[in-house]
Amino acid sequence: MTFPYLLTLIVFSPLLGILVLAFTPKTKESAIKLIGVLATIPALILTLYLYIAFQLGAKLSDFAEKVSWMQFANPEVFNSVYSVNYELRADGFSILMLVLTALLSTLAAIASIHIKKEWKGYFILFLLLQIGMFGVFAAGNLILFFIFFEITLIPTFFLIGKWGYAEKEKAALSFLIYNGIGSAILLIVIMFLFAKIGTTNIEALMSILSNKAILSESTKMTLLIALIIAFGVKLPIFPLHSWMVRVHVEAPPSIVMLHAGILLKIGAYGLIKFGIGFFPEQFQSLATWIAILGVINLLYGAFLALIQTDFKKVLAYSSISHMGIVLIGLGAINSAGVQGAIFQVVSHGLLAALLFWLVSIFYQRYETTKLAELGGMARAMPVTAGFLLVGALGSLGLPGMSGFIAEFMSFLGLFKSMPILAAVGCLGIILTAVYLLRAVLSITFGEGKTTNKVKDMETIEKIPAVILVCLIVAIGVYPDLIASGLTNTIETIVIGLGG
Amino acid sequence: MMEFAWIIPLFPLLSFLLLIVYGKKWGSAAPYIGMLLTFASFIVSLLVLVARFENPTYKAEATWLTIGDATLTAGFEVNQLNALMLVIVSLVSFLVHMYSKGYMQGDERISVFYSYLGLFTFAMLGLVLSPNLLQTYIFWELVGVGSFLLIGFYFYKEEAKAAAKKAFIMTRIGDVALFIGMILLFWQVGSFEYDEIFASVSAGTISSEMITLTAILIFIGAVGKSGQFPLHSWLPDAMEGPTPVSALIHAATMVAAGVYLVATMFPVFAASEAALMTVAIVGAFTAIFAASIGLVQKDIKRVLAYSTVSQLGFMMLALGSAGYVAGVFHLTTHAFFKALLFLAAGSVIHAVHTQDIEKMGGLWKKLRLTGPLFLIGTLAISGVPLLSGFFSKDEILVATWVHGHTILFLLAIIAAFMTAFYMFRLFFLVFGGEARGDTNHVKESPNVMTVPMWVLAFLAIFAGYINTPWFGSFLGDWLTDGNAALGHGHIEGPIWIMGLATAVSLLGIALAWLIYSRKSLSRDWLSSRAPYAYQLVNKKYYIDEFYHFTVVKAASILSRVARLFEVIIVEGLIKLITAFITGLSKLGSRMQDGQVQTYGTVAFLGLAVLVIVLALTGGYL
Amino acid sequence: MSTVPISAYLTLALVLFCIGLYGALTKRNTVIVLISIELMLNAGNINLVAFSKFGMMPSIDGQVFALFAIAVAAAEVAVGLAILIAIYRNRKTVNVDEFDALKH
Amino acid sequence: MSGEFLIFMLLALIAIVGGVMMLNLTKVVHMVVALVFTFISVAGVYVMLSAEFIAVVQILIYSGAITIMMLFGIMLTRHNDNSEPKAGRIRKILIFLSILGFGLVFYLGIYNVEFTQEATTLHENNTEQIGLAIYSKYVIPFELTSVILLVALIGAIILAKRDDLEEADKE
Repeated sequence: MTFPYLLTLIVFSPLLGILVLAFTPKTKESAIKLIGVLATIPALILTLYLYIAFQLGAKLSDFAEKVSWMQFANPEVFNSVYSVNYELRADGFSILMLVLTALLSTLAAIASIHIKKEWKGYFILFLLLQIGMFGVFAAGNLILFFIFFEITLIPTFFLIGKWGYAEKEKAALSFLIYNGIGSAILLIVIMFLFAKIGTTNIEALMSILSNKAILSESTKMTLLIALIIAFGVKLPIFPLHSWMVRVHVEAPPSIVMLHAGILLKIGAYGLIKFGIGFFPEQFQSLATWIAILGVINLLYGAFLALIQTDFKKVLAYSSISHMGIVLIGLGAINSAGVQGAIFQVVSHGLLAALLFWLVSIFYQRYETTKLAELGGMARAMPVTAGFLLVGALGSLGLPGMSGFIAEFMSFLGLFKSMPILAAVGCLGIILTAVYLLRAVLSITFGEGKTTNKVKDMETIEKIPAVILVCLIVAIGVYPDLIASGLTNTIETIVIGLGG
Repeated sequence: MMEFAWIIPLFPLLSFLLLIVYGKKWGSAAPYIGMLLTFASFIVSLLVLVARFENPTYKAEATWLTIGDATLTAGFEVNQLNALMLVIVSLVSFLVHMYSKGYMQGDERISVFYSYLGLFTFAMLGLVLSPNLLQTYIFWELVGVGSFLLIGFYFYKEEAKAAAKKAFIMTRIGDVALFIGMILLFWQVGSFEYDEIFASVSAGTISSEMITLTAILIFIGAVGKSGQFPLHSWLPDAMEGPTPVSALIHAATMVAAGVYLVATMFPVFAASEAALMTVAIVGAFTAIFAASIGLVQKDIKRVLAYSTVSQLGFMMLALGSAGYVAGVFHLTTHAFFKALLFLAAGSVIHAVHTQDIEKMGGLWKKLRLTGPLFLIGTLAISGVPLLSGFFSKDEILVATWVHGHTILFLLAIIAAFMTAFYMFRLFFLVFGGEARGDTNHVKESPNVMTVPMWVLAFLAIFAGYINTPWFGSFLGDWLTDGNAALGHGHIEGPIWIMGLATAVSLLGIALAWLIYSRKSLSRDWLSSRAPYAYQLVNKKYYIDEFYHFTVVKAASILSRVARLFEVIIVEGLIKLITAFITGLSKLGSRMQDGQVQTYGTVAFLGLAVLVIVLALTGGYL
Repeated sequence: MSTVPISAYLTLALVLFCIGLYGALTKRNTVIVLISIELMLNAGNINLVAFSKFGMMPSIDGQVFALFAIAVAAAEVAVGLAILIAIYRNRKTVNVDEFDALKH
Repeated sequence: MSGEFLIFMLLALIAIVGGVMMLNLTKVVHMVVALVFTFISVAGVYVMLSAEFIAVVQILIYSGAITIMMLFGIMLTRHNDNSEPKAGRIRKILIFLSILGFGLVFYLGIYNVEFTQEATTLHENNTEQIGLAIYSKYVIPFELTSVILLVALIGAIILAKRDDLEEADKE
């Protein structure tokens, strides 16, 4: 059914592409782009294989890998050894994220056809970023997690700083500063756990932390808050979000597809996996605050999206708003909520990728994303406008698309635990519709403001959009498609939460 | 046959998908595909309805989503109400498809139009078939999208854009209430299935406050969809869409979905007197409120739109007065005569290329077919005896009276009077008198447009006879068969109500005739006597302006506050962090001045600090 | 038995070391900086010699080390002054704060 | 208060005063001369520590050779520039405070140092003892020191030598 080192193969499969690219001349634009896209295909095939094998009932333990990596003495206790292993493992949630990563990477690689310069460096960094993302979701211990986490930071920094728009350097810098602080906090937590407990293996930590009274309550609480901050920067949680707006606005759209689609989700992944996984009881006592933060995120993002004049900014704030739903789901601390949060992670990944791909397409033609300068796109580019409308409708939670399922389950969860807060949060559903329609309609409907004749989407440009829309609709119409794989993961989490 | 009911919505879905993908290629063939497929679903609906007469309710479902212990299902159900609705929806939809072939002739985006119609029909049929609240909600929203797309069909018109946006957002406000109500109910019952909800309502496991709350929340959803006060103002604006759309969505089907929802959830409402009362009051108020606005509108479609709002109010009033049968009955008859009116209006607009009734007139002679058809519709809606509207409106009035809402009954009577008046005002202004505009090249519409109108006209006249006090209340008995919670098939009321209803509608017609046809009363006789009242009504009670100055302003102020917060606090935070880090870096780079002594100083300072700290903390002293 | 305790010698060495350090870090003239460094070395030598008399294992080794230190210090002064003169030839100054070649 | 202690105090006083004067005088030559006192009194301290040979070497090398070399260095360079250094008062205070703290810590560290053992035979044939140690135990370091001195000698010559070729190029 499965074969050894499948996860390693997945994680490091982009290396092949990097190697080939290294020996490709700089100037051969189309060859480089082709290699760049092809290099993401093996990972996609392998992750799909993994997903299918998992759905057909392969045991999760079959995927796990462990190789001894480094050992060093524990200075405090004689004859005891700290060891860090190279270990990869997967569960339902991470398999889902791996598939999502592979898929969005391929689509983003296709979307990179709009990149205008230095394709070689771009794709090498791109593939490096992909390795980092795979690694994060497959890592079996915190040290590896952290290493891969950092690997995602640095290529992203360069990708934003070099291939972005006007204020790219500033955006890249604030990306690095915020995320650097976040990962520094994460490192402190990891090292603390390592020093106190002696292992960083995720499963081991989960059982140790839940069984033994190994750390005091207040220590655990502090660690959890540190984790929330560390991943909250990534997610981002209000008020740590301003870097993310800049990145959304300044980074090249293909990178934003990955950024909004996967990188932000690392925050959610970490929060669910480590925040809830390690400290379920403390998380429970913070649940109200998490939910309140979620509602604030939701409303704050929505209100700000309402008055933005740049479509990319609207999307950026809408991402913040949508991440609020993840928090709402987590704050609900019941299976509906957690499932909603995970669905939102996946769904927003797909939707954000779709929307930014469309931004890339019309920016390519109109060279602006200002709402005031756009209008009547439905006449010149009906297909693009149609996809844009589909993206917006999906994003505002139209039933039949993935966004609704996520929103529905998150709120279903929250209404059980905190009905009043949930009712306030529902205001966000209305606001989401308002700001998205305002933005999208002013781009697509109305008088044509741009006079230059433009061509509608090319066939190659349609491929990512069609795939994304199909997935969004598939999840929306039949959510059990991915929900069934998550049952065990969610059960584990919810049992940890004691409910 | 009923087990194949799931296939009904799939025909229009197929039409939508085919046309959205291949529409451009097929071009003028698109209308035929749409017509064919909706006709197929009409035939199946008819078969299902016939099958439902003999067989009990059929229900099928499959697992859709697992959440923890709860399993949500998707499926379909055929009961009396939705079998009836299936036929109404698919019939009107088919007729509108047919009519549009003529109306939209020559539009280059006709295939898009048909694909949207397909999407809408799919969603509406799906809504009708849903066996649970969640599925209803899903299709409920999809119906909204279909309506949104069709209102915004002329996307290049700013008004259409604004109207589409407004329609979507205002109905969404209602939808969110429905969403909340639905979830609250789920946590009470543990299921979205109607059967289980009704079972636990009747078993009394839910507290009565909760029932009232959820019922009212669900009702707010219906208010949004059905254009009831105070969420009504999108519906008149929605007339920016093509006229066939107005007939299909904003008269016959979608806006009736609110009424349908309340009807479906009727056992829940029936369990709470307060909820019923709310429904009745909102319905009655909307009925008279919208009718009064309809009195002064100058746009043919807007008059009809306000009349729709008003009629929907009647239906709500019926439901709120426990007149389940009356509400559904009026829903049925209204679907036919209002669709007829809209299609006829469309035919007029098609002929004269304007919607302003001041520029029409004297069309009776020009439009030999449309005129009588419009008259039939007008007579039906005005409640002239022996037409369908007469019977259903009578049922509503009886239900209201019997339920004891005397004030609401009076309001309804006044609204009925107004209805008759403004409808005939419309009729006389459009068809009667002399031509006020250029009517030289006015031509009657083609057959493809008139045939659907004839079908509707036939139904508008005779649909009433399925439930009359004289020939037996067949519809009512069938609808309430086997479900006591829905009330009786027919409510006996005093006979004078029928007489009164007839009298007020005839009075209204007579008044309209006097003012607009005989001109024995000056047109501005009333408006000149009460200019402020006239202004108030003409401006639609300033509802839009009120929303603009409250809700919209509040949202924009909140947004601005949020932006201020963003700029000052959040950006301030990042500025602080960057300032801190750049400050440190500046300090560091100032140290690097190339002078040995500076380096020495820094190194020694470090050493000194280290030594001192070590001495203080390490316990070496 | 000596009546002067070792701590007195060490304290003297410390004071001289501090004076030398202060001079080395603040004086402007390179010659003085160099000579301040010599003073610090001297302070070190005092310690070496003191520990050769008093200590865990008193022996002559401390004095031998002091000798080596003096030899190295002498070499250092020679090279240091040569460098100083070479720099002076190029820069026409002996002020430490005008030497910032390390920056470039 | 024994005589030995008195002498130590005297020598220490001279050494410290010399150092402080080095810091406070303005003329470079005066500074160097002030330090000569310090070096000589340090030699006295060596004598007290039973290191007569070191004391002699100290006087020869420090008070003699190094001081003379410094004076030559001063003579060869311009040294009349007495303007206050640009680096501000703050830095001086900072340095002073940190040295004070540093000194204090070390003073507290050495305040109570007391060794029970004391070498008693160091002053007997001190030079001979040193010679024996150098030529037996420390012969390799001793040779290395001579190499260092040689390297320093050659290096100093090369560095200080006027580069004729370069000069020629300049002119």
